[in-house]
Amino acid sequence: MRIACPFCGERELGEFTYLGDAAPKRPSAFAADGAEQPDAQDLFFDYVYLRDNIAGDMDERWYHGGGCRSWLTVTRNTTTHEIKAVGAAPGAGAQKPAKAGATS
Amino acid sequence: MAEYSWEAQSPLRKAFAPGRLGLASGDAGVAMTEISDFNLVQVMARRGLVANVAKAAKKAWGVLPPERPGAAVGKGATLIWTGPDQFFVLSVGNGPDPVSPLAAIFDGMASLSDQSGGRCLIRLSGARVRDALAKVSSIDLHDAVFPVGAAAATSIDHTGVNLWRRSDAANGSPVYSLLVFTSFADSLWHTLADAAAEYGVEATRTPLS
Amino acid sequence: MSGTRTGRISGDAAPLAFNDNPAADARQPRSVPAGTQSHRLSSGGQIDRKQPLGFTFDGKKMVGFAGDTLASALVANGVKLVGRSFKYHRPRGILTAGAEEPNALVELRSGARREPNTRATTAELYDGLAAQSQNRWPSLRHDVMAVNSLFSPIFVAGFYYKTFMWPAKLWEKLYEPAIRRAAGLGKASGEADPDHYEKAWAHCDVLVVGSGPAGLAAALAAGRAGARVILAEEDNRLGGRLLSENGEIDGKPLAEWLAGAQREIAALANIRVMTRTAVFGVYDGGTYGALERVNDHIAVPPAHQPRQRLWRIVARRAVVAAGAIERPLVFPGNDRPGVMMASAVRSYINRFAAMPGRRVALFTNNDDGWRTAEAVQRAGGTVAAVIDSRGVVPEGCRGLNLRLLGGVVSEVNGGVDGVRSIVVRDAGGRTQQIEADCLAMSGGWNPNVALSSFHRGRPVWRDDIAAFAPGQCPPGMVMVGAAGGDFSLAACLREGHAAGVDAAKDSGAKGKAGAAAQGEDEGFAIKPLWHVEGGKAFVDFQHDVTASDVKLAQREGFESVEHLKRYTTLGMATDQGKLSNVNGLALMAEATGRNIADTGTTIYRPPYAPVAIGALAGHHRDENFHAWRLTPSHHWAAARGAMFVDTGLWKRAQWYPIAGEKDWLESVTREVLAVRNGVGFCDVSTLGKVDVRGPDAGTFLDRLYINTFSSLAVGKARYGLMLREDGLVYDDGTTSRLAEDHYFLTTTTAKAGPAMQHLEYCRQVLWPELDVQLTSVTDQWAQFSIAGPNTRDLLKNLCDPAEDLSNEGFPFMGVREVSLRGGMRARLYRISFSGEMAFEIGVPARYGEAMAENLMRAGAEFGVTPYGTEALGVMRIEKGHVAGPELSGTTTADDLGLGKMMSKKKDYIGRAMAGREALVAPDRQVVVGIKPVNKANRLRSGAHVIPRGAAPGPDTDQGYLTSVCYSPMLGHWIALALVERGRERHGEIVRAYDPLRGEDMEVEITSPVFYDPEGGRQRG
Amino acid sequence: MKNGNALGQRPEQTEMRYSIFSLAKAALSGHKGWTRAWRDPQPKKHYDVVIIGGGGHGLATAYYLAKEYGIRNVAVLEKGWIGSGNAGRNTTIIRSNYMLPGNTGFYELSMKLWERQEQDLNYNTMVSQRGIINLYHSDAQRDAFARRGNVMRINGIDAELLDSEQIRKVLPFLNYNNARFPVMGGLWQPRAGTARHDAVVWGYARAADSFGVDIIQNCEVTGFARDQNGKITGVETARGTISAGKVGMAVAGSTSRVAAMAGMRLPIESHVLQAFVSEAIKPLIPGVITFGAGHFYVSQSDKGGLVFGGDLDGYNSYAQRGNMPVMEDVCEGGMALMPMIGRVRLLRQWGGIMDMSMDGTPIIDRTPIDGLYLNAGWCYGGFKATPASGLVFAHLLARDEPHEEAKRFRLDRFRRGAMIDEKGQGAQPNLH
Repeated sequence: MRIACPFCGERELGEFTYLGDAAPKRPSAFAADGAEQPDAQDLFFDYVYLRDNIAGDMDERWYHGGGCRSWLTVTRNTTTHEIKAVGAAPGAGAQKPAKAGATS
Repeated sequence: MAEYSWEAQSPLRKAFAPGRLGLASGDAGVAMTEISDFNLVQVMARRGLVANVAKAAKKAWGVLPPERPGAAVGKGATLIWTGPDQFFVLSVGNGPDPVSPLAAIFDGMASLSDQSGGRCLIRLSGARVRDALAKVSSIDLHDAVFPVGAAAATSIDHTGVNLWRRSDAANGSPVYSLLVFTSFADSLWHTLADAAAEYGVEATRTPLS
Repeated sequence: MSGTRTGRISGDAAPLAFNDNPAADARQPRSVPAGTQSHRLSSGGQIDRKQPLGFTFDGKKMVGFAGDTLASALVANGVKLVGRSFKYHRPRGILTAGAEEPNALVELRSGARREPNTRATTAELYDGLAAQSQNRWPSLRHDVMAVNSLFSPIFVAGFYYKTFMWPAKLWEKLYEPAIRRAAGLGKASGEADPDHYEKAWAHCDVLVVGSGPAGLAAALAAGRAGARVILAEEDNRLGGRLLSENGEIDGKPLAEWLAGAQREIAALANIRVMTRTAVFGVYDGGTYGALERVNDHIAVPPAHQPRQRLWRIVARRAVVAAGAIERPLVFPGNDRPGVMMASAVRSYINRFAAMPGRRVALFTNNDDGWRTAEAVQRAGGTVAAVIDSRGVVPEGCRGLNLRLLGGVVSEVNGGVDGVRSIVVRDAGGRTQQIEADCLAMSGGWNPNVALSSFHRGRPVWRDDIAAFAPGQCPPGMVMVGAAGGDFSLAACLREGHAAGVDAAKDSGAKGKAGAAAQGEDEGFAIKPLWHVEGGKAFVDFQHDVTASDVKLAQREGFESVEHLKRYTTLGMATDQGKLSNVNGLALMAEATGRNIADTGTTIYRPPYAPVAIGALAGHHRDENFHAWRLTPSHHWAAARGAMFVDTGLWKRAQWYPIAGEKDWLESVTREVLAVRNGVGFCDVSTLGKVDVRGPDAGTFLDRLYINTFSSLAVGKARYGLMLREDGLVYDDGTTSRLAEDHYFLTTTTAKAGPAMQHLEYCRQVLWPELDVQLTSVTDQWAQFSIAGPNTRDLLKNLCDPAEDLSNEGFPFMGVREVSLRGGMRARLYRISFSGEMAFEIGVPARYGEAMAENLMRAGAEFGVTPYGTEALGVMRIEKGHVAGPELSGTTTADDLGLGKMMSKKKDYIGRAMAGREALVAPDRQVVVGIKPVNKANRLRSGAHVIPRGAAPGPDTDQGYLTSVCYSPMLGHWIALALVERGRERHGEIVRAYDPLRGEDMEVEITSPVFYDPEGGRQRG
Repeated sequence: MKNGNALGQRPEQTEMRYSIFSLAKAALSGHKGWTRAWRDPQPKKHYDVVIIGGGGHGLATAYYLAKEYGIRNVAVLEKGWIGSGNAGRNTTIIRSNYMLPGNTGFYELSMKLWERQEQDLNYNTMVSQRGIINLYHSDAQRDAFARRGNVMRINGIDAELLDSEQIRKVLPFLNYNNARFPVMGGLWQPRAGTARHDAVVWGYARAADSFGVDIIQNCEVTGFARDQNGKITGVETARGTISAGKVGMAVAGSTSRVAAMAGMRLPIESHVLQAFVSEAIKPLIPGVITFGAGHFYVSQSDKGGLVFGGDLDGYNSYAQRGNMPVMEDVCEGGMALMPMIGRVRLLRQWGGIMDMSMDGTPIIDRTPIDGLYLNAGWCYGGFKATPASGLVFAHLLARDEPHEEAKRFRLDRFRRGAMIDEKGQGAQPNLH
């Protein structure tokens, strides 16, 4: 497999490490008002453990640790391994992220 | 009171043996040179200050830091792309504190880290250098893809390296510079020498100039 | 001319007249050189008669010529018997002239270089080549295992599933060992492979696989257009079937056209020709695996050169022109030595000038087979008869002077020395015997679809060629010519050219591709013949799978082609079913009444041809298996005779033995005492080090660690603990604040890499709004721990006199930059892992060796002692500090006694999940200390904790010893352990149970802090 | 009527026991007497239990339901041919050298069932107890193996800790001269070994069939039938609706896809694990060897091929094929450990889809959905578990309560924090 890093260009699989599905978003143990989330454990259980495990196109987290050390979002088909799109994590590089906390 | 001296030591001091390695007949197909006496500082722009950092670099060395993988040769320093909005500043010297002068240049726009001791600099050239590198690097070094000035943050032997292409040698053969982690240098030097052995290797050592 | 006669032809074909030609029998072949090469033609072929090469087969000396394969040399020497089959040990000869060979497998070379199962048909001959036949005993000619043939009525498909079950205990003792000895083929050397292998990368716009007419046309077209082309050919020269056939391209004889094409390719700098290179697989992203046999054509690789080279070829587009493989016919006796594929007969005659037989009979069901008859005659051999199951003479062959028999071959007579005669049976069941010493057979052609199918694309059945053609190819790949199912020379040239043009255009090449070469458009007609009833008719030659085995499998319900394969082992031999698969599933289709398309194929799996494991490993063996990492003081330590230990990729000084010490324990004990009573130092550069910089660095660390760092004062260090998001402990280390916007974070040696990835994830994905930058500086700093009561005195000698190192001037957990004598700046951290008065000092790595020297100098008057990781470990255990064995990935902060560090005021990684019921349960195993009741006893890691008086069992297993050492300070062995409810049980006596090592002793549960619990020494 | 016996009916001949005598007798008639090893029935309208998945686990479950729990109105539905999943793609290793409560007893139960399997099933599944040696290369690894080996002993399982000298005696061909990571010793389980994976599938199929279990191939499940309360009442299949008292899922590799039809999300990811086989060679290595310093484990099949494997490819996948870097990585491990295999050729490379659970341990439990039972999350440990998995899943289906040896394999353990994580990697499936 080869992944087109948006910063480095196309590179072979060995330069990347895989984290998994990019869909789950990290909840907070605290609500917006600063009070503790009563159902924090349920939210985090879902975030940490449950997976759609999609057979088809899936947005995934990959890390270009063998290259520019950027985190990427790779849209890849899990049945054919065809890669449809590659984007950078919002905090890769030094640009100010579009909206704080965005983790698309 | 005993005398205290601080002699810098090369991470290749055991691996490196000057002269000919591998195939002994004919011209050496690959030249492997350890480059010593360099300052290397990692520059990482602070959020939102990428443009300011570029301006400051231009002012200091007359060149903009590469926005894409590349190496820009400026006055007194080469700026080597290492990742988005970050680059190495490579310059001649071996002082204990290469960061302070750059701190003045970038004045809070960037985070700076000394890597002079963290990397070993190896220069590779020769008629068969591409064949030798093809055994250790997955990068396409074809002229059309990796011309003079191109750079890559990539891996050799599962280890991160920075590779860039300098202007060709007098005999027309390409010249590549390779920054490898200090702790891996001994191992990678052997790996590179093995890869080049069938073409014959000439090993030398010289200060950065 | 003798008189013509008329005979009935099988099928509906009308009676037709044909000639036989006794004159042909009388005519002698072109004169054959005397000596061993009894079957060598005196002229023709692409061999160099000026270069005779001596070789041996089973010790028998023979001579061949440069350009020969081992197989062609054996043919030239009239050798028929070459191997024995897998199961029945039946005598076998040479069946093919290519990589698909199932029979002629030999052990090539000897000693450590012995290569089992080497195909004689692809092994290039070299002077001194030595080959042995295999899977026979005592000799190829007299193989006692051939007795299996007598039991063949019992040894049918799947027989072993039905027997060897009684008595049960005899399976491992008797049955299985016997089966294992009988199975297998060649013998591996059993010695380390003395040759070197390597791997390399290549990149191109267009990869062309195969250099037959289609491949050459594709390479020329793409090359002329200006694309970067790699032309890969598994053979040692370009040409493919062109080397073995007669005919014309662009009006020139094949050889002449080929020479011209090669000249043009050589002249095009953008075409890279890789011969002896077999493309064996296609992987995601257009990466192709290929094996280059760099030096297999000589006895031993030259110095500094590899035996083989594994290529990963990255190609935008691939044109696969891998040709087709001729299919055997399934009839009684089809495995006799001397029965050979018709195309192979042509190869041996035309390419190698070797006659497989003097009287050659041909059995075919298609037009193409007839070319062999033509070739035999052209070479002056005798065609005993052509048996065409269709009973008709093809258009193009009408002129030939051949004896045609309609019908089938129903029997092959002969023995270990090959075919003597064959029996032909016509549709009416009448038989006649025909003398022949070679039977060429052609059952049609199978396009070489393997590469198209490795991504599970299913081939498509085509009735017109009675074969499977490529289905959906992997992205970027096209299959052309015979591989695509179009067998005519004209089609190969046309399709190859078109594909080359198309691929070049796709890669942006703009040049002119020129015109396609023209070849004859010979037709291809076939009427399938899947099976001739009678005796043993082999489908899979190597594995001895017969037509009746396939029928038996069907009767027993193994009707899926995958069940058929697995039950009968059809297609699982070293040829991976290249010859047998289609015949096998055709027979299955026949038996189930389904058609072949519905029956389907088994899944094709790489590699296309077997690849030496050494080549797939390349350079990465022995000490080069993985890269190694050396500490800044490595060579200094080595010079002092340090023993080193592998920690991850690092080599760390484990202890420094000195003359007269009897074992490691004595050395380590000395080092510990030297530190505790004086001063010592240890290279701790392997700890992960990260510069965390930027205005939000403090906030960032607060979210990362369970404790708070934003409140840490500049010039101070703090111990920090990280959890995983699942609430279990991830890593620990001290982090110092060197400036408002600069923290220096350390990780354990083991987690340095993963932690950096984790930190970047938090920075880039979770909290991109934070302005923080991360850089690994692990390799930048040579870091030494200096410990012991005399540490401060040592540092006074080392540091500039102006530096205030007093407790007030440099308090515990203080950090600052200091000047050293001789003009050096260093970072000094007053932190302690040993529990002694201690500092860590850091200088740029290139001064690491100088630092070691200077520490020795500065500490000389105090008897300073360098110590290794063992002493470091002893001291941390004495202090009850947790490390790797306790940070097992299954412990919580509270298990480690660090629960109170968990901040209540903030969110951090792992906070929520750490509160789950089972992670806060009262009966968890927590860290305690362990002392032997009998102080003379030695403790061992991995011993389990069992309550006194309880019988060891799953319900009484309450924990285990994690870290063990001999404590020089306490004078006996101590341990850290994870024990159920341990904190409530200090003082309790339990058993340390270690059945593995036959030990079982009483031990006392204690506090984990054995030494200086008040911590006065490190603060002093 | 395409062949010999009437499909669907149980011909007397399948009662013919397998033995050398029946084999010899059949030989006289040219083996015309053999009939289907299992029938090819049309699905019935209703079964007491429908098991989705005709792999080793599903078939073993049906066998034990019929044999041990007397429930014989059972169907096993297989979307393709039986054994077409991981049962037919693994490296055939059987062992019970597990460390954590929950795993230890369960895998030993499996080992005991392996030891009498051939006689149970009257089918030679070639269970071969040639032993397994896990090599260690550091003191830390030795200590971890000591901990593990002692757990095994405490649970009545055979285990020996060997030092480098003892290893040299049994494995003289390892690299002792210039290894990057020297071999210091190993943990040995003599009773471990291998079994013929396909034969295990066929053996359970034939034995289950003889109890009247319907094995229905080419019958993909396309959905679940449910009543107004949401209880599962049957399955929709390519061959029509089949109603069932209970439905058991044994579809490791496809678990998430099937569970999604019932609206369930699970702590499971699908990953590719590769396996490799070399050309057949004469006996070269004994037993099973695992390399503690690289990603490599190997055994030699009765046919003579070296069967070996290593790590997961590392990313979610439903494609049953492997990549090249892992093939190289595994061969590097092989050459580093035993450089004598350099000239032995790799013949085939293939991949199976692993149900990777979030703690590396299986899930055998009722689901929140009434009538639906789950057997999943086998990671790469599924084959060795086949007999025990079948037995405890049958127990769960028959009794509606977990079998004693499976009581920790609960679905809610992740929510409770009671993970069973032998590797200590946490919720990162590709690291287990």
